[in-house]
Amino acid sequence: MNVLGYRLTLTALIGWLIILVCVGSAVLAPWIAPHDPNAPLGQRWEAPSAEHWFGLDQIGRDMFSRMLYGGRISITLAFLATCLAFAVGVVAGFAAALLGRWVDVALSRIADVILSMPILMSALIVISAVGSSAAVLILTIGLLYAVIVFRVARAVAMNIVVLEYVEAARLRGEGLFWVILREILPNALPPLAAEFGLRFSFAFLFVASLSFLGLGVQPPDADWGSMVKESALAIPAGLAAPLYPAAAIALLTIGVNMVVDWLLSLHSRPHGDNA
Amino acid sequence: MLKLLVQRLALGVATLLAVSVLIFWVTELLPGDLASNILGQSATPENIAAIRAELGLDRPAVERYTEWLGDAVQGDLGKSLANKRPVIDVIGPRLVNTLFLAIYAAVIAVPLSVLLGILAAIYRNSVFDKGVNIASLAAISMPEFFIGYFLILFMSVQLKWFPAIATIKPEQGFFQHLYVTFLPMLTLILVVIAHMMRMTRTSVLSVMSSPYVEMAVLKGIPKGRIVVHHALPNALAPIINVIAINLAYLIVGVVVVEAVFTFNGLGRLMVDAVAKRDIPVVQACGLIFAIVFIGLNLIADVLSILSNPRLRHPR
Amino acid sequence: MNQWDELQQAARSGRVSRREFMRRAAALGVATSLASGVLAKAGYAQTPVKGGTLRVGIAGGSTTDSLDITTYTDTVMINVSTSIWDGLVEVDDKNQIQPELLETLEPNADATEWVCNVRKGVTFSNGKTLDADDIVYSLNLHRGEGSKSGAAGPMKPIKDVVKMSGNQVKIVLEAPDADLPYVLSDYHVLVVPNGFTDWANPVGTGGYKLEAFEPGVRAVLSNRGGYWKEGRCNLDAVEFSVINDDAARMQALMAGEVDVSHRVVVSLIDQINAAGSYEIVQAAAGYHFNLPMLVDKAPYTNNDVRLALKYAINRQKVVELMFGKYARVGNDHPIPESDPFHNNELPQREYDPEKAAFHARKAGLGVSDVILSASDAAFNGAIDMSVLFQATAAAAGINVTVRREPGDGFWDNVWLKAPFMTSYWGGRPAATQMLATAYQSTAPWNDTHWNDAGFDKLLADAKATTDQAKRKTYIWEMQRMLHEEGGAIIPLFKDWLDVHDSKVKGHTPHGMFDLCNGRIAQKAWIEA
Amino acid sequence: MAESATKTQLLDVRNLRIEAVAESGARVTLVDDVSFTLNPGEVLGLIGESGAGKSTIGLSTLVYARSGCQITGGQIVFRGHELRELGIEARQSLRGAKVAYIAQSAAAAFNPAHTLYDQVCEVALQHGVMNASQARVEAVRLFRELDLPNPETFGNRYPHQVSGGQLQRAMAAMAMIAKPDLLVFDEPTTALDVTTQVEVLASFKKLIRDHGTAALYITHDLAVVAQVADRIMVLRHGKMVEEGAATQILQQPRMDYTRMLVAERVAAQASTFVAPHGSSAQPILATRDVVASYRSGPRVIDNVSIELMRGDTLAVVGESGSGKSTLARVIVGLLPRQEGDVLFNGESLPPRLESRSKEQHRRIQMIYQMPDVALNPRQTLLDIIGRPIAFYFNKSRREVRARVEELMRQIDLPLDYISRRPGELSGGQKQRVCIARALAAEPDVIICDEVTSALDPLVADEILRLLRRIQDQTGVGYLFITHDLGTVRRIANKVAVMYKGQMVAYGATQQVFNPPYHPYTELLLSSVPEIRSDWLDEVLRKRRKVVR
Repeated sequence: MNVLGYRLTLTALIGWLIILVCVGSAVLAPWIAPHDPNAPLGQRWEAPSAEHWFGLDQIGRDMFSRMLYGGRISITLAFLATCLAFAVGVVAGFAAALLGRWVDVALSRIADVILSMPILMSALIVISAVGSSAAVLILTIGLLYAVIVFRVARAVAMNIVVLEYVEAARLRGEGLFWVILREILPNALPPLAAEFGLRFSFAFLFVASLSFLGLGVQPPDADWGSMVKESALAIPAGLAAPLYPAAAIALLTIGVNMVVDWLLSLHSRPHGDNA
Repeated sequence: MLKLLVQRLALGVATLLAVSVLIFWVTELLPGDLASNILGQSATPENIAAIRAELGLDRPAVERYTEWLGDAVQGDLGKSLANKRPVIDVIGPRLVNTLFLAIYAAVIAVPLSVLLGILAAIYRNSVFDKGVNIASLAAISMPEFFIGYFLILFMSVQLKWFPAIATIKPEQGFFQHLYVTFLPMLTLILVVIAHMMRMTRTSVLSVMSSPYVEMAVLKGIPKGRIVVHHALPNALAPIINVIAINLAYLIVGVVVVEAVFTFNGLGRLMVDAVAKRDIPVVQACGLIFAIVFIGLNLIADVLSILSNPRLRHPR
Repeated sequence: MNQWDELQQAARSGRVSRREFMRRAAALGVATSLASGVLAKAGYAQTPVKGGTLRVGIAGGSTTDSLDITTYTDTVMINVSTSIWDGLVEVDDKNQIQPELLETLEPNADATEWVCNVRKGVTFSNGKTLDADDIVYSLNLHRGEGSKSGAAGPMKPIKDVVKMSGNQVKIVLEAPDADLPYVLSDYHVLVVPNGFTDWANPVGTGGYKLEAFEPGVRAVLSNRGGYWKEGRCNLDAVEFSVINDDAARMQALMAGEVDVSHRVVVSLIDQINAAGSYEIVQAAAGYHFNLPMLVDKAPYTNNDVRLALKYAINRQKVVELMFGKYARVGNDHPIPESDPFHNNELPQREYDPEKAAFHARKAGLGVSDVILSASDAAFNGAIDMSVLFQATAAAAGINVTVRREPGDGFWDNVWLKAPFMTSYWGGRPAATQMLATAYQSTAPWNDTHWNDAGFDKLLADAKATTDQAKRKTYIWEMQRMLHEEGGAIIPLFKDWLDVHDSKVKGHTPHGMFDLCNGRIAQKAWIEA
Repeated sequence: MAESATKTQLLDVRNLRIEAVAESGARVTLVDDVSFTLNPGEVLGLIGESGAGKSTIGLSTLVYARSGCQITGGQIVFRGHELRELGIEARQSLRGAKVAYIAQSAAAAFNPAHTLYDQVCEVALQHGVMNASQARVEAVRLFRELDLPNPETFGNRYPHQVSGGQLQRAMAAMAMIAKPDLLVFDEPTTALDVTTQVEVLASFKKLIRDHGTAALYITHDLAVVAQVADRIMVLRHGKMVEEGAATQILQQPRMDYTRMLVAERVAAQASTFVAPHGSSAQPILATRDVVASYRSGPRVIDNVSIELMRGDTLAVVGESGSGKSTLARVIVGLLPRQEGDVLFNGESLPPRLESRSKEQHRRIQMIYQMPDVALNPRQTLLDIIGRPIAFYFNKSRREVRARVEELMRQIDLPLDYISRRPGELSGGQKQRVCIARALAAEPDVIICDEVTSALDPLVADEILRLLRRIQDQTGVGYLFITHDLGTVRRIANKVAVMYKGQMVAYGATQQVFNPPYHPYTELLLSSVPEIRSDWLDEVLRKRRKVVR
């Protein structure tokens, strides 16, 4: 079986399936969710039943429905943040690689400085300064990750810029954007795709952590991270409730990482002794 | 080469300065003019002005920055706005705890992960390799609180093997500390080992695809020796870097783990301080984190320079 | 659950006295030996054993904590302080005033002047003997201009404190107050040596001395021996570990890392009981959750808005869903049923979407007007409760935005500042005291900015009179005012829920506040 | 007979078949039914273009196949043992000890992390042939034998501290130290400059002769193999074309393919030169005392002045590091000149690329050495060739397509390739596309930077023909950067010889390439291997004379 014209390994296949399921259920949440995610429907922490597949949460809301909606929020947040990061980071990175000289130096130094503050700390300060909301989360994470993406994009572009077809384009007198969009981008896509997956999974965990620290989206909405936090009290009670969302987080991340591994493996094929 | 090292050092210091400016500036963005925050209800224009003067907020930022930095360099980080204690006293014990946990985890994680990585590289595509690979993948993908709560649920609440609360008490002995902080340590190494091991493996493998390794094969060198003697020395730089990154994480990035195990580390202190708008503490934490970050990267840089024969033995 | 079980439960939660228990046990035909066994388990056993270290997992601590007694706001410092210092009087678990460092308090006819005899033969940890000067100095800590004391409010009415002799002082009030002893039982009011200022190195008459203190982390105390109170302070050492996180605190208990804890998470009680080796200590009284609205901040200036919101919350559902049998529905005033002055003729306010909608419409309440600042730092489940409120309010067409506030710094940054928030009150021994602390226009902790001359007048009168009938009418009237116009939604009264390992004795229920009204270190002892 | 055979024969390869398994799972045959034998002390030359399977065969004698490849058929009998049956340990004890390999690029094949001693002696030590001290002695001996500078200390250096030629010889030492019975030379001199190649070649020859070691000598250069091989085997597309004694193959080749190879090589030595065209007064492109350097480094080119006439071909020759490519970069403006001037049609061009006009860009085009990195793998030929047309002459899509097809006819590419991507083309075809792209701009000058050196001789030959045809048709001028004098002879009517950044000789080709020579030119010319098997010895004799 092939995807993007490459042969699919088993793990990659599993990865893709996981992503498909998670994203699919997130997108379809409003239609497939059996219950209103915010309406108390019964007793606290009712055990799973035919009616409530994952049981009810600490105030009697349907866990399964909340999971679906929660996934919606988590995935959307992480995805948008990652997109933002790439929109900013890739352009800046390519520009730095292509223009070189002071542009490169300036941008790189700025990146160094920003990245010498732990990202979590920067995010905490900004978010608790501005007050946490979906938009703030996306902007903060997106811009912080943009710096990392910048570095990666720059590195990737550096390897392409030296190639002669880029030089040829410049000799022809092509403009900066044509060179970026037509000459560099198409050839930078595979490595960037892998990086995108990686960034997404990190953004995803990052959102979860922030929510866990109480800086997530505002109630009654809950992403998976804040769902864990909300139901954390069930852990000492020996109940599985908080582990559903946590497991969901882990699952999707594993899926993404599997695909990322596969994407990366496509670019490095080490020598071997196959005689 | 010496020149190169000096350059790196200078660069590090420069970055640190820039970061300190950034920290100073960003923390001042924290909302709720802290004067009115201190005064709360009884905030009237007059005594807000008074407090601002007392805190020196009326003076130009540049002046206050230079003063702050000057004091910081001499080890005076100011007084906590929240409880008027010197920031040093507030941070000191927390920093010690954090370092303790970090070192504890690192001492176990670093050798282990490098070893695993090399083994995985040697037995590439073997069952072992695949197993380790999947396991590490999973470990990376698990949110820390997931691992943490799991460990608590089983090893603490059910089996009662280890305490769920990792509170270090001075009167406890060293081994007592090790015991108390076992679960957070375990949580941390699960995360970092995965990262470092994977990086070790990939960078060794990438070197394995180089012509001189092929040459070694054609010289009839056994696989083990090839990996250790031919591949590893050339794969050091990336490995050193990922180790540095993870060490940094162990010191500055463990807020969640601290929260799960109510471990009194720097991370939680900073979160509290941010919430309380206790700006001097936030700035101090930020500064410390930045120093750790930049310092470790610097060391990594230097080491990978030293590990490069081209630079060690110039023409 | 049969009568015997019920009785045991009652005994454990201290709802019956020892004699009462034995009588009813006998009536049920239970062998005396067995019955007293149960009593022993319930901590009624008489002779305390000396020794042992008590490990307390305690919430309500912060890195901003300081030993200065005037600054206390929460459990940790209250419990630490009562083990270092003693108060003037103590409220017992029957809500009666017991002498402490003041042996007697004698009011004059109109209760404006109180003559108090200082207990003799009590010495401070620095060797100094307690005398009237110490009392005067200690009281003055909370009085006078610019006193930042948390007790400054309740102490305002004290006009003067006069030393009459080496061990006699007179307290002069601006206005009559028959409940002064209750006022003096305020947990801020502790006795330090005359002129004492060095809070870092506390000196007190208490049974313990401070060994280690890390604000927001831990406090360690050791018995300094020869405590003057009979049968109190039996432990060699007490160790308070601050664990604000509910889950963590319960884990610590279940993992056997602490012997005593409090603010038990209701949802974990079954779990804890199932474990077998723990006992829940349940005490019902004035502890209540409230949602204060600042009546001087729009839109809450409009009583229709307040009423709309009061009708929009489904108290019944909140109680049953979140706290089961450990809470009782509230009626938007702070006086519990257990209080003799509880106004039981007020109609219970029910969840009524129509009324709510009506008032909201009347007030022209906008979609984004109501923002509820919630944090579990207020009480565990505050956010969940807010969300439930949000749901039921939505059914009445009222849009409530819940804003999650960070737990740390909640009391510093949100309380008394946010126009609408989640909060709680620990309850007070005397109704007048409760009303004075939270609703008197001049009270620093007036968390609804409730400002009503009529109300203040009634309060003054209630304090002044010793005529119980009169008092009742005044206090009932104040409850009505709050019920109908007050700024606070008071959805429920919550039982104090402590827990301890069965080997811990003397940790008995107290309606006032959890952990034996903050005297856990004095009362608890460990079974040999 | 196998018995008797194995007694005399060192290596007996029968019906060897090696296949590559692609990502898609498809199998490609790299080596198809190849058989040959090798006697002790005998040297067999493997000749063929890229993709002929030379290296694959060479590696197979160490029972090694690069990843994705598999030996799927035939036997490799070495001293009577079927190597394919050996276990992993047996293979290890074979490699380096009995059969040793010498790779094309020593720079890449030496581990940067260890000294030469470590790596040379490692073989002997790992195979337990000798102990550390013996190994050192032996290494020094070999270094001396391979006339490496101060052999005693040579081994203490790290690979990056010695020159390419020395490294190549060091590798020979590494191969010889365990006294193997068979050496596999895999294009060992291809990466070297001609002048270095001579010495390295010489020392290799001496080594093989003195030790009487059998060898497989793999190369694409008939002239090189002529110097060392007793027998030659010609390969093409993984199949054997013909095999025979060196003299026979070189003098009377039987097969057409072999003939073509030989003919091409001979042509490269032809001494008939292209005459300069009628030199019109105005040079289309000229440099005046141009000086340039990278950043504040030393001068990479120093006072270079050349003139290119319309329709002429000016070749700039030199070894690596002579600054010839830098000259090209300065002319097009990629590297701003520091001093001097670059004139196009009499008017000075701005030093910086950015500050030149679209028209100035258009009229000077460039063709590169590596066609596969010169073409964007993600674009179709239509995009690639069509872009300059659209860009410079903003034509409609239909016009562009028409013009592209016209150009493709001109470079003899089938029109149905128009929607293909570079990946689907052969090296030669790619280079044609590059030419077409350059032509599309209808330039006055095309700068050809080593355009043929990455190509196989025959393909290169076709490209040169094509270039000349185009020149006749369009009168475009070529600035031809190359290190290969054969190419110069065939295409250039003017030549500039560069050495260490300076122009040591300049003029019409026949003047420069005929006595009286500039000494460096002479060295250069004499270093070009000739197909006569006695050429090498002759050259060396001459040089010794010079030394005396």
